[in-house]
Amino acid sequence: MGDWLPLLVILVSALAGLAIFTLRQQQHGLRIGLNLGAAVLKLSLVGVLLAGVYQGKEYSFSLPLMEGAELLLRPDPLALLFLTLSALLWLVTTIYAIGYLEGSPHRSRFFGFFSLCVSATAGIAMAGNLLTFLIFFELLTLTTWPLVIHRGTRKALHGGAIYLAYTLCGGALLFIGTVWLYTLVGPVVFTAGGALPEGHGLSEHTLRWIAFLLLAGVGVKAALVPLHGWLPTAMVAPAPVSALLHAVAVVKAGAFGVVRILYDVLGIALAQALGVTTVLAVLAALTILWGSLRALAQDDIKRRLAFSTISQVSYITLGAAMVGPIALVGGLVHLVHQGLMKITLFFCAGNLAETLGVHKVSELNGAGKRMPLTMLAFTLGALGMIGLPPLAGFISKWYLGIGALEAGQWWWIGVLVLSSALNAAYFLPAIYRAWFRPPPETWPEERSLSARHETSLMLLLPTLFVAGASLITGLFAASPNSPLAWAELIVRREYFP
Amino acid sequence: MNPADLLVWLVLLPVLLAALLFVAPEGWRTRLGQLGTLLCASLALLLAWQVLQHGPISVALGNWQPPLGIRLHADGLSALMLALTALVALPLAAHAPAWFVRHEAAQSRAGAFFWPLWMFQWAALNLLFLAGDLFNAYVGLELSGLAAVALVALGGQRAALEAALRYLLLALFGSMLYLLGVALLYGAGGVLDLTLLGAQLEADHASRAALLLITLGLLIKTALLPFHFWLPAAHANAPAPVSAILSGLVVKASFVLLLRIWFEIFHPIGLGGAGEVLGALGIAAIIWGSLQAMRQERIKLLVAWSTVAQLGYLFLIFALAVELAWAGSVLHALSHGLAKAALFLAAGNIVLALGHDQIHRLHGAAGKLPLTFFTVALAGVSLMGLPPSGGFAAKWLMLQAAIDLGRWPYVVAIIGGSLLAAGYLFPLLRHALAGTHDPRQREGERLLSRWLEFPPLLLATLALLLGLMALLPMSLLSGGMPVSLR
Amino acid sequence: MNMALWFTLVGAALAAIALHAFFSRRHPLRRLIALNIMGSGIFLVLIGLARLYPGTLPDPVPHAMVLTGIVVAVSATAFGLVLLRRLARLGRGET
Amino acid sequence: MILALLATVLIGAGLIFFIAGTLGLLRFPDVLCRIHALTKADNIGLGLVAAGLALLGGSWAVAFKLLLIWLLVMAAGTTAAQLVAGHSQAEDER
Amino acid sequence: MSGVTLALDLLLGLSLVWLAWRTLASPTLFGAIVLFIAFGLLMALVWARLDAPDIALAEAAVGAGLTGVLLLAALADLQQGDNLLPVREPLRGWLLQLILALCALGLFTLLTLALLGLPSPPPSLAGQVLPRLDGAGASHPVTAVLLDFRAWDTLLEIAVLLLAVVAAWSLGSHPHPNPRIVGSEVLQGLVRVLLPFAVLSAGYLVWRGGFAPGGAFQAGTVLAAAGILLLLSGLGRPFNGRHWLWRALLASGLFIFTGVALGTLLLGGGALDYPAGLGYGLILAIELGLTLTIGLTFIALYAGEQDAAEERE
Repeated sequence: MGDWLPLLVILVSALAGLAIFTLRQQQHGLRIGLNLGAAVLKLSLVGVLLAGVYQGKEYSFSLPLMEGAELLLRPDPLALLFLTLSALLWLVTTIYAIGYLEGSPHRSRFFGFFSLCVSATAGIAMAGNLLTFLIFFELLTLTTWPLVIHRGTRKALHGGAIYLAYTLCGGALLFIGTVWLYTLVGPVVFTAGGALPEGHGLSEHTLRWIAFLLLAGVGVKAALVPLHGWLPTAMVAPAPVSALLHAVAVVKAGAFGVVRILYDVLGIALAQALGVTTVLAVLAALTILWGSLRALAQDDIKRRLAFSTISQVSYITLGAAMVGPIALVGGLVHLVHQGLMKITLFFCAGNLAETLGVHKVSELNGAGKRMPLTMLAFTLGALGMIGLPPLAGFISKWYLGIGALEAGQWWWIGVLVLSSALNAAYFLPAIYRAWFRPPPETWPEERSLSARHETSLMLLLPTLFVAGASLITGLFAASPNSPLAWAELIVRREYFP
Repeated sequence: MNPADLLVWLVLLPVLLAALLFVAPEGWRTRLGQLGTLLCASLALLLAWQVLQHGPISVALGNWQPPLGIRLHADGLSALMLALTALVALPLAAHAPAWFVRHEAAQSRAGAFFWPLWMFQWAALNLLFLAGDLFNAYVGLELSGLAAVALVALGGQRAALEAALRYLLLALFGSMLYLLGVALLYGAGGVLDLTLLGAQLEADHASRAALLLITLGLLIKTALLPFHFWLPAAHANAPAPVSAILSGLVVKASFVLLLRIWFEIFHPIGLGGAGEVLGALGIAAIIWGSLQAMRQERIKLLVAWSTVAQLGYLFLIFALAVELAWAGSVLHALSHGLAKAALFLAAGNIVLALGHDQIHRLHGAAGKLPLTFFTVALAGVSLMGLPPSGGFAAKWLMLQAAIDLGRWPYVVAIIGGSLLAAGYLFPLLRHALAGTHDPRQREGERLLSRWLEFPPLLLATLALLLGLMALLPMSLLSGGMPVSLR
Repeated sequence: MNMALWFTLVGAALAAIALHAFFSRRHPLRRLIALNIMGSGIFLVLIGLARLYPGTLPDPVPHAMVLTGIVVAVSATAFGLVLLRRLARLGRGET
Repeated sequence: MILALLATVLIGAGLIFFIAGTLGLLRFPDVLCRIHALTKADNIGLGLVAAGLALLGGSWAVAFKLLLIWLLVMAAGTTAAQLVAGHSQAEDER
Repeated sequence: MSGVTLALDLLLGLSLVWLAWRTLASPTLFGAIVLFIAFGLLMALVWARLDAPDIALAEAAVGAGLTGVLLLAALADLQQGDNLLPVREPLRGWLLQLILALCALGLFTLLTLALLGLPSPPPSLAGQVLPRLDGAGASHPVTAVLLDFRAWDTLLEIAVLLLAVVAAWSLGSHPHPNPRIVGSEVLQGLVRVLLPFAVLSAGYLVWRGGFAPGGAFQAGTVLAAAGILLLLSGLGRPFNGRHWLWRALLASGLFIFTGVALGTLLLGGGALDYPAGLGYGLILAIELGLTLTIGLTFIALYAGEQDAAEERE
């Protein structure tokens, strides 16, 4: 069973997705059963995988596709970091989405693609070579597009078209880079320290081109400036989708890809020698500041969160590009932390929109009195983002800062501090309005979703769960089971032994 | 059965079936046709299996060896194309009768005549894939061309007949050029057998003129830009099952013949820049076909123009004349055959169910026909060359070849073509997914029967699976690689 | 120049004239006739080649090819004419 | 030798009839006149040519075949002429 | 080559080209068809000059005769009323005209250069055919090639022929041509006289094809001519395509041919490898089948499918 396990992890959600497609709208119970069953099953399979990898077991599934090109699934510790995050958040998001989409049309289609999308993410995480990574990377584009345009409105279609244009072009660049590398050196199997064989004899010029193609390809999904244009318009998607895109699947896949390409394809030493890391770090820093600045100007909550995502995801890229073990730990752990915090914020935004019809920061006045639990979660997430100790965001930023010093690149600390200040500048007003301003006479579009609670439990519980998780990961970062510990394990075992 | 006999059966059985289907009362034809399809398809797959196991198979008809006699030859390429035809034919046999019953605009007896005509077409395709003799291939081309025109005319409306007439005139003209080329080759070499001709031909005036004429003739039939103008009308106005046959299979037959003639006869004597011209035309076709497809307002015209674009990919091999590109080209022919057949059948279903084929009126159609639009999406994935489809594998190989040769314009064209394909396929899906829920639409109501919806889905799935099982066709193909490419 | 070569050249001229007519003439019936003349030109080339060298027996293979070609051509022409008639009747509003 | 000479004369005479018939076909004013010229000339012309060829053929079998050809062509020509004439009359009456 | 024959050949070739030009440039469709028929007859003469009597026979019968009849019948149908045929746009602009002219000229030059550059003596398969005639089922080389050495081509050609009928019928029936001459008593008289001759000469041509020019195609065309005359005179009636027997007869040649091919295959000898001694008989059987089929096919292509209902009208 061992070698089939990675495939099984992917198939669980993929088959569930296909099965859900065939369901009729009214087959509500069956759809929920399939959704949750697959999510729980997947999470437990990932648990088995996690334990195995922790003990140093090797899992590897391969299927030859063409001569010298195979589909290879080989989960390493880094893969597990991403995989566990996605499996866990999928379960939570599924529950949330069931509550969120109650009574809306085309639910079978929605949940079908939702499951497929998570399969693609799992594939990206476990990809053992560049081709496999490319395959699942493109599949992710395909399966998320229907989710982005799910509402079918003119705005949604427009957002979807932009999303496609960006990601398909990114995929095309990645495709060329991948084929190029395969043509020159044969199969590119992810290897810590670089996949290029000794004495590959490639000129720096060629390597720079390839690095550019690969990184630009993943950079689109990572929303690296100037490739970030799709993300704010993709906001038209339903809240669970935004949550998934921002916290789990798409942008994370991009950031994860950056790490893979730097550390497992080029090898960090070569990447540094080519100057790739410097360029990347500068771009990441620019993105961090640019995203924050733009977020300041947004009144729409989801758009503000979207620009915040652009900014926050680049912490991961920055951590990876600083070239140093501690910075890398900071970047990797932010993959998880940002996921938890951002999903909290999106769930809150969804709750506000569904329950009160609140879409804008300016409408938040007194929301804390009407929906205290939701706003508590929002506050936790926002403060975490700002980097207030002992929340999760603080841990990431702390490691990044120390890492910058260790790498002798102290100037990044300036970026981090500035970014934190900007974070505070766009989050604190929202929190202030929610708690300290009086509520309006009527909410824009209030709906009674629950008689006893502030909103439907299906919406509330997942929100509280992820908020709690982001608190706990910060509080107990030092515990051996924390994401931080796992990130350190990755860095120690693989990249900076 | 002797494996060599299979080759003969593969041509004669569909011929015999065509005659039987013509004689049989109209009420019997569907059952007989389906039975015949099953038989022919099994023979084709059996032959592919034999070739995979034992390598190429040759048979001299009447035991008269070439140069006097006629040879049929099944190598990896033939086996793959035969198998493709069989794999398209099987779902089609389920879909076509259901389609003709439902479609009122088609001629009343179109369903009855579809079977004998399609069997003739199948015989011609098999013959062309197996032909080892230039003149025999001419007869095959005429058989295929006439059957194709008659199939288009089954559409019945004026537009279909006009397209059929134009198709007929151009197909005949193409055959004439081909025959003229063959005449010159016979004058130069005194033989008609492909292999023998390849072994003895010299680069003189006659052989160059012959190459030019044969290539032009076959290009017209394959509809490479700038000879594509007949294709969109013919493919778009034909009945949907016929469009699937024409776009998926028929244009490939003349392409395969061109491939053989080019690489087995002429490549050894050197072609100069001629291959470059074909490659450049291929690029032009990709761009122009895609741009036209984007402008179309009718779904079947869009799909037909997509064929023009996708055929362009096939011709890149002539400029990137290496083994990898050859494999990529053939793989592309296979995956396009499956995907395009699926797409045309699905398009036909959409027209049947909605009563129109206007793209901008498709709003919300995906909700009514989820399975059909899922098929469109799956087939689209293969046409766009997105993983893990057959189209992806094909583009992978072609890209490898282009990069290996340092031919960057081709790299850009191959990838750009994918993006352009996305540019015309996604809007189709977007329109279908757009729009809010229509309360009048009863949930779960079936607008189309299973016989209509599942065959295209099967084809699209096969196109997708081809990407995961690309090694199988590749290993078949390695047995039939032209010597000049090895 | 011998007689057979002369006729092959005549065949070439026929093919060229017919090519011109095929693309410059407008009525489908004329274009069909042009194709038939082109076919005759090609057959002439084939048979001329078979007889090119005086004193030898004519090569029967091109003869057989031309016979086949004639039948194929007439089949295609006949079908084309039926198609044309069908179109004309559609144009007249008959069924 | 005499036979050959006779044959040549016969064929030559036949050809003159053909030429005359053709001229008539081209120059006469209306359909009936043209038919008149054509059939008369052709029947006799072909007869003379056939006779000449029969002399050259040198066997009764060939001569018989040529006779048959002549008779058949005459029958066909006559019928065709009658049809064309009938057709033209019908056209005129319309 | 003596001066007279040289002059004759030159004249023949030039008039052929001239006639083709006139045909294609003729101002009226009727004129074009008539000239095309004349062109076909002249072609037949050229074939005879080129020692190709088989082709001369076929050209006169099929190329000129049958095609001409088909063209005339179609024209009669087309000229009834305003029928909105898809007439192509005329070529506009001198540039297009020039390009087209250059293409035609280019084709001619290309062919001329190629033909003049051919090896002499040209390679030929004649040397392959003649020694094998003893083993073949026919002693006339062309028939041997058509029905033995390259019988596969011929089989498929018959398939094309049947396909043409199927294709034509798939378009539905079209009206009986030339109703105006139906019933001419003179014509009926002629047909009554000619019919036995036609059948006789068809049989003769088939039999002769085994050792001399002639064969199924020529014979079939003679039969077809007889059939078309029957239809024209009103003595015969177009056949009823709805009746399976007619369709079976139309397909009979193909059935026999594929039957022989598959039979020889099943007997283990390889397709179309006639067992020793049976070659002549099998070829004769095929030829008879082909004659019937070809005759019927041409009639069917001329008359179109008539269904019983229309016939009664």
